[in-house]
Amino acid sequence: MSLVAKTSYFARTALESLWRSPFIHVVAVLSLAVALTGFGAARVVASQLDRLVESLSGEVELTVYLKADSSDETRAQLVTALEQRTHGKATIVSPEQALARLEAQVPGVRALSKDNPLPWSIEVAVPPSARQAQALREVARKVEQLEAVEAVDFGEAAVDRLEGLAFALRLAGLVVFGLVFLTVVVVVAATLQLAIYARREEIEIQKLVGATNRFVRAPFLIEGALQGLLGALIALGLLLLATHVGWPRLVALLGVLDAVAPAVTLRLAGEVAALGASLGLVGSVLAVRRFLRA
Amino acid sequence: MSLVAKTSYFARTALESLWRSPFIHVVAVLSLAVALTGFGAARVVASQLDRLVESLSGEVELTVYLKADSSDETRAQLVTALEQRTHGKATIVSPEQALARLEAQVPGVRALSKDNPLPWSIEVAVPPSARQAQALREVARKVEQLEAVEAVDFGEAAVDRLEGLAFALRLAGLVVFGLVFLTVVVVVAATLQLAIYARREEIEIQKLVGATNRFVRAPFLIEGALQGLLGALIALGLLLLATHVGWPRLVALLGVLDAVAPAVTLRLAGEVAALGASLGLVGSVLAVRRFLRA
Amino acid sequence: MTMCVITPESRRRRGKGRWAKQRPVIQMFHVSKSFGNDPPTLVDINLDIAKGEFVFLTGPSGAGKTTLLKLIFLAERASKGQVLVAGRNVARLRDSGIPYLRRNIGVVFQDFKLLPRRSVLDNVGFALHVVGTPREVVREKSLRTLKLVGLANKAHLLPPKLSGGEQQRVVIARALVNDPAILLADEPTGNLDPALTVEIMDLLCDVNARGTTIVVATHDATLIQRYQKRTLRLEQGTLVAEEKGARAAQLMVQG
Amino acid sequence: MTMCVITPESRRRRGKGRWAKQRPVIQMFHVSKSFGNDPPTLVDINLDIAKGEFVFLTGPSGAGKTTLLKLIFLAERASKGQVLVAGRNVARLRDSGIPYLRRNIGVVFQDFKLLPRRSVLDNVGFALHVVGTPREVVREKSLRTLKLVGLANKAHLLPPKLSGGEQQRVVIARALVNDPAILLADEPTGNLDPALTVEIMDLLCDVNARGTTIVVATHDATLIQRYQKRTLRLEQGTLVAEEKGARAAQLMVQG
Ligand SMILES: Nc1ncnc2c1ncn2[C@@H]1O[C@H](COP(=O)(O)OP(=O)(O)OP(=O)(O)O)[C@@H](O)[C@H]1O
Ligand SMILES: Nc1ncnc2c1ncn2[C@@H]1O[C@H](COP(=O)(O)OP(=O)(O)OP(=O)(O)O)[C@@H](O)[C@H]1O
Ligand SMILES: [Mg+2]
Ligand SMILES: [Mg+2]
Repeated sequence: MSLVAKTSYFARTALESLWRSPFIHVVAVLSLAVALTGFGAARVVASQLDRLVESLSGEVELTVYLKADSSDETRAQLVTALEQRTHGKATIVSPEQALARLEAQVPGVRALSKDNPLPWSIEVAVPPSARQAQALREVARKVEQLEAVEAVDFGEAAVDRLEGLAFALRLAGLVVFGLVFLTVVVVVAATLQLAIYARREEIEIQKLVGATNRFVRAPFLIEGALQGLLGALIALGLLLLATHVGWPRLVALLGVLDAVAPAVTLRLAGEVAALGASLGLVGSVLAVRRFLRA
Repeated sequence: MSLVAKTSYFARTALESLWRSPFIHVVAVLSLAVALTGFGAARVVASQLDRLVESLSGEVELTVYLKADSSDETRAQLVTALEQRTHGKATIVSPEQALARLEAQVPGVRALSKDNPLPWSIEVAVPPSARQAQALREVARKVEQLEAVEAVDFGEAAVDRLEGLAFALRLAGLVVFGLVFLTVVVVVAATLQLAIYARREEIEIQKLVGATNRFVRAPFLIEGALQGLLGALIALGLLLLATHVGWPRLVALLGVLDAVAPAVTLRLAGEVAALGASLGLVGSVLAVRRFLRA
Repeated sequence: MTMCVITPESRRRRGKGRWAKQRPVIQMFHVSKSFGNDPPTLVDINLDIAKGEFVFLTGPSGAGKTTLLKLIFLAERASKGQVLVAGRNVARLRDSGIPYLRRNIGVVFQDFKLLPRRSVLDNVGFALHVVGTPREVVREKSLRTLKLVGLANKAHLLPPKLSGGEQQRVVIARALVNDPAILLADEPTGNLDPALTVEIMDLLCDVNARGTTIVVATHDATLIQRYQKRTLRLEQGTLVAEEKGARAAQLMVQG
Repeated sequence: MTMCVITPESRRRRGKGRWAKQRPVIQMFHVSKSFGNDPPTLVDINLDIAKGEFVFLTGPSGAGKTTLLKLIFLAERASKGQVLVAGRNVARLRDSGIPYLRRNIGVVFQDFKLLPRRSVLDNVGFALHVVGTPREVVREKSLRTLKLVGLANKAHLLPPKLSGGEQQRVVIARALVNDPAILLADEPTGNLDPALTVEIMDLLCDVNARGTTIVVATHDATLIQRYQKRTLRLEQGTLVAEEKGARAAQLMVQG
């Protein structure tokens, strides 16, 4: 009975406060919204960066040069083995195909000789997931030792550079994300502190009239959580606007990037909401604590 | 006399307020500092991204294949012309050098023929500044029409892709910068509003005792500017720490990126300070205005 | 005239009434209070207020009346000495116990201390919500108490919109709403006109008659003269005399 | 006894003194004030206060005394009618002109309105800083005024650390510090003991004798009885009578 009365009192008090002094709450909700938008944008941008790196490194491949006497059967076996090992797509290139390519690069090469001196080879398109220089080197070493194989080439320099790029981008992403998160925490803490600071006399009076710390705190917690959820709602709205309206316009306008559109997944929405609620809640607990001591 | 008295009164009031109720000011300075750090970091990261793009595209070059009958003189003239036009470094490659390279790529090629079928060529390393696909295409077309030139090749696809990357990175930078700036403005506005909200009764009383709006506002403006400068100081400290201590450690730890260290230039420091002061000032003006109306 | 104004008849009744020599609810032993390095505000206070008693606390401005009341509901802690409320030594009370002490003490603050953003009704009901009283009961009790102080028609306004005297009566209603065992009233009629003063004092007398111990800090000599009660007089932090009200009031009028 | 308490002799002097029939400084013509949709707080007020006059404003709690004073220094604007201060129609004054009006009016607020984070000295000096008085002059004048109200030793404390009566005297000092042409005092002695009340009232009388027009809103019947001045009585928003103080006070004591 008493518990029900108290709980309903807290909820009502929190809601009343939300619409009675809207100004403070608008500020708090806004800064939470900005913080959460930052968080969400960081997540979306990070996944876009990953995709960018993927698309950039589409050309990484392993070329296996075979000995002149390799049979069709050996080649087929090797294709299967390579595809298994690298999880990529392997293609057999005949000497004739290779020469045609060379002719395209260096006109007149075909005319130099009646014989085709080029060997059979297998080209493996390595999927991004397996595209670590270390792993490729390992595969190359093992394949090189096979009977039918003459030499292996996998554009070590290109892989290295690409790995560097991916790392740099991820690092930049991490730094930006860290900054955004720092901002989130400082902003939210500061805003909630100030919001409660503006109501310190109210807290003081409540305590003088016989309220326990818990009683004073409860409505602030509910308010904090509600503010967090409201902030999350606004943030998600902004993110959806950016990804569904802003991005296609930009792409259309510039006609340059045909990359996959960034998406706000359900999971991200859940994360933003949860982060918002807990930021509001924890921020309020910490902020109100300061004024309960006195 | 009266003006001097007032000015000194404002300055004293602002300073007193800074050390008398430090809490509010710490919050305001902190959020300004976070905002300015974000701004500074965005600037530093942007310039790093530019460098990254530059370093990535080191291999872009224009290859001019010459007719078989070209003389040394023609070649030398062409080198000068090409260097002038592209502002790059042009190198003459003899047929012998070209064959050596081909042999390195395709072993056994040299053995195919006694004659060297490869032509003389000139390779131009295009500096990043001139590396627009459009401009290169133009140069290629013009050079192709010259008497001595057989064909021109400049890796059109690679240049296109690189241009796309650079564009994507700049766009991402712009988006991040926009977000950071939005955060800056919202955070600072919200914090200053709340800080002044917490002192609204003071403002009300001052007005009741006969203070003009200008009189009430002045100390807040000074406070705002001081807070902005303080925030800028902290932000610059953080940025210097990040670039001079954090970055080298990271590079040393990972041993991957040997890129140029990012730098906080004097100009950037000036920008941060100016932005801080004006944010504090303008933010305070706008924030205090709301409470002067009543 | 109310039962509170002393007539020879009522005095006789009282003399043998059940509140005559009760066990004490508020006691102070050698209590001193100083703020920082300032000269002490209260020096070696000893007093003893019985259950159901009605006591005036008087003295010039800055004598320490408010400070003395604050020691009782622990808005301040004594620097020295023992303060006993209902037999418990509150000097030893932990911070977490303070709210429960305060729920038994109604306080009329000299500077009102109303929540400016809650309606008058909510302000009065707050002390009831704190103990988890259901909403309807809170509402009903608060309205009844507001009616007692003549403010039923202002129940839904915010305190800053009330006149000084109206705010003062809201504070009185808040102090009374949960039938406290002890009522501390700090200058409860400073903003009331003489007619209302009498009304409010009579209200306090009724409450007192129902068993509540009451301490009223006041400057108002006519009050002390009219309601002949035990009067404690503070001067520069010391209790100077325990005279009957009439003499104290005379002293005051003469300055 | 001070010059302010009326004796037959002083009354005679006054009768032909230079303030006897001066031009009015505060005039109201058919002034009404209502807040929102509530019944009007003030209804059809007409009054006329001469330069150098000393007037009491009385009436029960909630009658509209504070509201009437607020109309004079434009803390509120009249809903109807004309308010003239020193011959100027303040109803027509633009917002930007309000500060300059207020600098000529000292106000003792019923709820004090002290800046809680500035020292007592700064609070008093504020009205001087506003007009650009040099720092040393401000300091010296503020200290002198604080001495007048007996608070020189509390100059460097923050207001929340003062007792109720001390805070009230700070507000009085602030209202007096820049020698205003008009002084509006809303219940200036509500928190003062009788001795201090006399002291403060005598101080106001001295100020009045030096030419300041003074309006004191008060509930205190003994004040009105002691200082026989013109007394305006408000009841439910209407001015009911202009009797001499003695009768008004008697009315009040009887309720
Ligand atoms: N928190 C504090 N810090 C410093 N001094 C204080 C504090 N509280 C009270 N004092 C001082 O103690 C003295 C007594 O104050 P108190 O409020 O008890 O007086 P009072 O008897 O209630 O006076 P009044 O009748 O004017 O209300 C005052 O001089 C005041 O300045
Ligand atoms: N801002 C406001 N909004 C609504 N009502 C108001 C406002 N200010 C005053 N009132 C109402 O006007 C009436 C008169 O108030 P006022 O403060 O003038 O009374 P007063 O004569 O000064 O009383 P007291 O002696 O108690 O101070 C009150 O009933 C009050 O509720
Ligand atoms: Mg007191
Ligand atoms: Mg009033």
